[in-house]
Amino acid sequence: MLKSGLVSMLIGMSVVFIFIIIMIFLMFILGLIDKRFPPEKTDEIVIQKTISLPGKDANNQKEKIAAITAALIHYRNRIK
Amino acid sequence: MLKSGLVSMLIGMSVVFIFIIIMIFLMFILGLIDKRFPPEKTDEIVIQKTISLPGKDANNQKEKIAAITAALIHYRNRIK
Amino acid sequence: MLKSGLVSMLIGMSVVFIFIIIMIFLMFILGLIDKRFPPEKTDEIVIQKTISLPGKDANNQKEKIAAITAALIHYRNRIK
Amino acid sequence: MNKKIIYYFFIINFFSLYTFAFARSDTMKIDQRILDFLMSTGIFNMGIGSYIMISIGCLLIFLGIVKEYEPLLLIPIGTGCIICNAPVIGDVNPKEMIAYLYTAGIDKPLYPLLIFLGVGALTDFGPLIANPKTALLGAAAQFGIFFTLIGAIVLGFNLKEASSIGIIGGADGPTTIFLTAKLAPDLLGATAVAAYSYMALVPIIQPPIIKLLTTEEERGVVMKQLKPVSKRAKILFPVCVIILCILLVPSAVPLIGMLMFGNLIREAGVVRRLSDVAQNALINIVTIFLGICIGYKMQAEYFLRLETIKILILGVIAFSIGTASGVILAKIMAKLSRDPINPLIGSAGVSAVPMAARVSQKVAQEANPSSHILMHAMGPNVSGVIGSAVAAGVLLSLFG
Amino acid sequence: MNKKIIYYFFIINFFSLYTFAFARSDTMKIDQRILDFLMSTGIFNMGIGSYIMISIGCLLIFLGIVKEYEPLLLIPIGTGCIICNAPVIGDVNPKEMIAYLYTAGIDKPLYPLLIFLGVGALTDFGPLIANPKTALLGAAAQFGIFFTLIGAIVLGFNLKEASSIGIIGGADGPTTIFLTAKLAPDLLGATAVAAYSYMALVPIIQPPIIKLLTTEEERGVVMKQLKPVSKRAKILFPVCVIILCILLVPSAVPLIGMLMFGNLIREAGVVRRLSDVAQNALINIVTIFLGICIGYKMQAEYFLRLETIKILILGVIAFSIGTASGVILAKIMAKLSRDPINPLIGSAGVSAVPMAARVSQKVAQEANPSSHILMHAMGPNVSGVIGSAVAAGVLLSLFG
Amino acid sequence: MNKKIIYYFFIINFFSLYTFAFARSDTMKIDQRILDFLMSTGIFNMGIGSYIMISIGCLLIFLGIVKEYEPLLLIPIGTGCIICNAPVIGDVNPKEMIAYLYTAGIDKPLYPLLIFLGVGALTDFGPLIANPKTALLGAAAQFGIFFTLIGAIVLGFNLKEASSIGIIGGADGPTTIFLTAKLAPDLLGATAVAAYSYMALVPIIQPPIIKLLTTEEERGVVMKQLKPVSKRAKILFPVCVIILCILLVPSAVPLIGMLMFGNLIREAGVVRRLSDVAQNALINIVTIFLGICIGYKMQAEYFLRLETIKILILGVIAFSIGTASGVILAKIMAKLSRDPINPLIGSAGVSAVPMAARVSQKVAQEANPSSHILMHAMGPNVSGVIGSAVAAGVLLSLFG
Ligand code: NA
Ligand code: NA
Ligand code: NA
Repeated sequence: MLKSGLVSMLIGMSVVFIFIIIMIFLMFILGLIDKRFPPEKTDEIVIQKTISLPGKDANNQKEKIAAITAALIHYRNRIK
Repeated sequence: MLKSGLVSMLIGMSVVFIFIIIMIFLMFILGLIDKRFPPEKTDEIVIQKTISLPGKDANNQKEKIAAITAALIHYRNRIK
Repeated sequence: MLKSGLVSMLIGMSVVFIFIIIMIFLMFILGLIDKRFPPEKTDEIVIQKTISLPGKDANNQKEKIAAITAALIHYRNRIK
Repeated sequence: MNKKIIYYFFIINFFSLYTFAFARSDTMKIDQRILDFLMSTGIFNMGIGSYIMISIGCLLIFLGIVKEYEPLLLIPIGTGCIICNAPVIGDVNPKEMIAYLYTAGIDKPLYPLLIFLGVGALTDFGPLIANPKTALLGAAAQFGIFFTLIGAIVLGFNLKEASSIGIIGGADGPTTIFLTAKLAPDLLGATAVAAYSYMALVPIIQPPIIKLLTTEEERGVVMKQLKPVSKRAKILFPVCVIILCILLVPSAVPLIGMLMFGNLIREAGVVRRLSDVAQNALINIVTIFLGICIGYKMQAEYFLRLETIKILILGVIAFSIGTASGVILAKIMAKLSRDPINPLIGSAGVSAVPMAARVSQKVAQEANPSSHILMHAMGPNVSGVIGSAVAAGVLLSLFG
Repeated sequence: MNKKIIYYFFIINFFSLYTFAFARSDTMKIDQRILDFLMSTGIFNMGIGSYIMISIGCLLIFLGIVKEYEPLLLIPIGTGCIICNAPVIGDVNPKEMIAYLYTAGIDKPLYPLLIFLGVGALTDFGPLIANPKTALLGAAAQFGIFFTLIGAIVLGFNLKEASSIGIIGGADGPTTIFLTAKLAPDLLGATAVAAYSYMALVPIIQPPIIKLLTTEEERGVVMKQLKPVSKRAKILFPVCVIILCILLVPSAVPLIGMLMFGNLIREAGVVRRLSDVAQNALINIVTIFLGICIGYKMQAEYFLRLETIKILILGVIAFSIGTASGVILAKIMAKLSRDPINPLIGSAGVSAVPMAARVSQKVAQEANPSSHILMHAMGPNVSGVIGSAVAAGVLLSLFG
Repeated sequence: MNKKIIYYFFIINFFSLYTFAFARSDTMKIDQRILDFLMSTGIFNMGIGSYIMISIGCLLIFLGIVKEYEPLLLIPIGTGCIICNAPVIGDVNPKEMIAYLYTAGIDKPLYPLLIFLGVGALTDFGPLIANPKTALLGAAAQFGIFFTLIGAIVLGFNLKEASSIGIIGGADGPTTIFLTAKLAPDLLGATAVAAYSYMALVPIIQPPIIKLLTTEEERGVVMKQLKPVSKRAKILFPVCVIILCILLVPSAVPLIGMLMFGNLIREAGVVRRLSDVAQNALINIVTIFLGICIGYKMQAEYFLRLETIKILILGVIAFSIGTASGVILAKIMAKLSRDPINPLIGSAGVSAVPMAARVSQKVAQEANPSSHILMHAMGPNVSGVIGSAVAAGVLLSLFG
């Protein structure tokens, strides 16, 4: 049984490394594609994104509301 | 088998049309009820709804936040 | 069968009362612990909580947005 | 124009195909086929019972939408009732899907327990922990359960059925459904509808009983403000109650365990994600499933019986006795206690959270506008949930 | 430094263990073990069919992401297709989980019905109720279903298969999946992919057919504004349709029932929680499950057949005939009606909500920029959903 | 007043009924009944083991809430452990519901796979794609798995058990649960608790090992900023990895497939609905179910064995060896690489996302406040998830 364990280590670590190495190879190819065909600049302008495109998920909403609230307090203070 | 297909077309289209025609008849009755007993104006005033009754669902929240943000920017500009 | 019903009432009401009385006893102990070791004041300041730590759940968000909106209207009126 | 040609060509084609179908099918006994189809419509396959049940389904939807009687349950139950009274014709069973959901979540009562998880996550036991002795009122109100159980036996129900009917007096939908599904599933339609209907009718059922048993002066008693409860106590409470339940009434562990698990994730503070989902997505999904599955037991053959009438009558008795028991114990406690106790908090012990507590508040304010007992009534109110879960456990261990 | 010693000690240890493993295992036929392992890789166990299907899966994902063809379905379907073409080796079945989800929700078609619940909760029948006669167009467009059914029989499919293929012309994913799962589950991959692909291709398939059958003048007709519909009518509508369906076509009750139940909780106004969860969490979860389960029927042995090509061809015919039938009936109605009717609203009767209605709007505006028929086209559009559900019910009761 | 009369009438009635019940029941051996009931309480039916397990459940809840050790899992696991140690009395099984959820989602490991779906949707593989070679560190750290597997064999476990124990070193809860449920379900309680506890203890376990193997200078190395990764690369990555997995290790397809499916819907951008639900409602619901189901395998008879102690010891060894292997390979890579590499990113290869990466960051900043390696450590961190899923696949295909 110990033998089986040793063999499983041998095979297991080998397969893990082979898998990861091929994966690395794939990622390098993805990197090359990115270099060869740089993606167009489709990202929305960051500021606009921060203000008007809140994510659906609760965390973003939270941040969003916090940001708006902060702005609100700021303008309140300006008024005073 | 082709015969069965033809019969199924015959029955199928007939049933679909009968179903839809009865449904149309029901909708006309609903329309008559609406004319006879016009519903009271129970809808909340739209503006109030837009501002103070945000839906629970993410999309409405999104719109809500966008609306508030827009207002905020408006007042910010007014302050400046 | 009526007998069984009466017995079940006897046992049932007794068990319910025993359960609840032990539960009351436990709650008194919890109360004593609170008195003996008053919890440190770890609660966030209420106002700050109300303004900047909206819950993730929709209801809180709703209240939150309502509160912010109210504030917004308030400041809008101040500006006018 | 050639467009017109195409267009007419199409119409001619359609009609010729239709006519051809007629012609060909004629040779194979078209009348028979049409007769067959007519025989497969609902109209020719439904008994009077199904029509009555569909009307009852519509009534439940009406009560849910227009009267706002527990709409979250009555609308799905009503729709389920309508759908499940569609006739089975040959191999085609229109309620197959609901039967499947029923097997998955009511036969082994998963849905009521998941709803209890959500209820736990939605419940604040703070008012109870702040004033522990009010928990007794939640125990007293369970008398309605056992009184009704005996009444049901007298009316000819067997012990399992009588238990399921008595538990209506616990005024907790999930507890009622859990116990009925275990002991007398065929009564599920009747007991669930009774439980939810009477919960919605609490503002009509309770006030006359309360007023009969109390004086205006008693109803106007002002209670001392509740002391605050630490986060620690709120976290320890659900764990203690689960363990107490295991030691004393293991058969109530499913109900109490899920209720308190829900409450623990609520109070823990570090698992907001789980608490949120239990309070929202999960309880809502399960409510939809539970509702239409109750409709499954509202098929004419289960529901249109004399028993259903008896159950509805026994149910309202259960609620009334429960209310009275709560109020009377509250009056006794008021006499023995140093601090003033408004006996109206007793009626909240039936649970029907938070409706019964609101009724207490409303009746108290009618008597004395400066008496605010809502939070005090929440103590017995949530205690009543625990009380009837324990009662359900006892009944399950006695007759299960 | 002693740190270096520990570090080297560790490396030496690792290598000695690895070497030791090699040495020991050598004695027990290490080559055999490695060979065994190689034999358990996918490369040595996959036929050409699996590679083709994986490519098709990638294509579907590409269409979903880049072309935005029904991405909510095509991305999960594509991924499911890739995963389900992984080889089973010995006892290890990589698609076990998907098979389990398939049994749970497609064998008894739970998923398509829950999606219909969500679709109902997302659908506003207002434009239909405001202009009831447009519902006829949603009936006419179902002609595509039966025409294709006959075509499929001619091409050698049996009646059950032909029904499942015909229903593609209904242009409703859940209806197609429901019927195929009941009548011809092995075709599920092909019919589901055809249904969703052609729904996405509606903007390409419909315009030429529409233009062939209409003149520019007809396409530019401006319609009167729709009258408003009361909340009451919107609430009564789904209840009436369920009951009508029970009376007339009980076999369509699962589809129509869930669709209208979803719409009822939407319009009721008092069960926002349920409506929200049906429109969001529930439909989204089920969409994920449904998508990957369709992949289960895209294993090479089910999908890589001549039949699949035939189904794809028949599917596009079904869509085309449906579109044409709708437009032609709309033209006839336009001639008979006092109020102006734009025949383009007929093509929306195939459903494919809301894509087909948008196509009508777009084509109309090309002809006459001041013709806004989107809301008018929504009537036939949602009526088409009901129409094909009824057609599915008829087919189920005839051949189920 | 007549109110008082009603009130006293009620009390008298209650007591007479209660007394009557006593009197009547007396004749039928009331002592026996009460004895029966006492015999059905938990106190008289629980062995010492159950009490110990309940204490352990409380401890897990304490660790979750107070120490914030993986509270999302440890609180449900602890509660499940308490509930599942309630005694079964006669036909009444308080853990019936949990057993049902267990059969539905752990026997065929649905829950861990759905959690992996959510994990995929929550994971950004960007930092890995930006610096591919760091993926090697996620491979090296898996050495802990196999080292521990051999240790477990030495301690007397069989091959299936040893694999389940070794996989703890993968530091991924779902992977551990998936493999254990397949190979050695009785150990599930122990391996799951070990996996989640040690993941929470990563900030305590890792730093001493890291410091032993590195000099302060090495720990303070500043790495170059990562290059940005295009959306296209992020979308292609999960698809490529699924296909690679099918070709090389089909037995890992369930884990890798669901992880990458989740990631695909995250990165696709066009299916926000699905990505949201996978990240929130679905993963949260499944986490609740998974947690209480693990409690099912923490019943005294499964958990209170010498094996559990061995597993806990082996688990911490697995984590330590994994950490060390990662750091050592990182040191080797640092020597060979042109760009500076901080060896601390190696320890993140064990996964335990994102805790291990944060530990790397913290230890690096202690050595050099201007060294920010969090994003660099995320590469090996997420690679480690893939690495242990592959390892689980190999073990499954060898011993499954
Ligand atoms: Na109760
Ligand atoms: Na349709
Ligand atoms: Na790992």
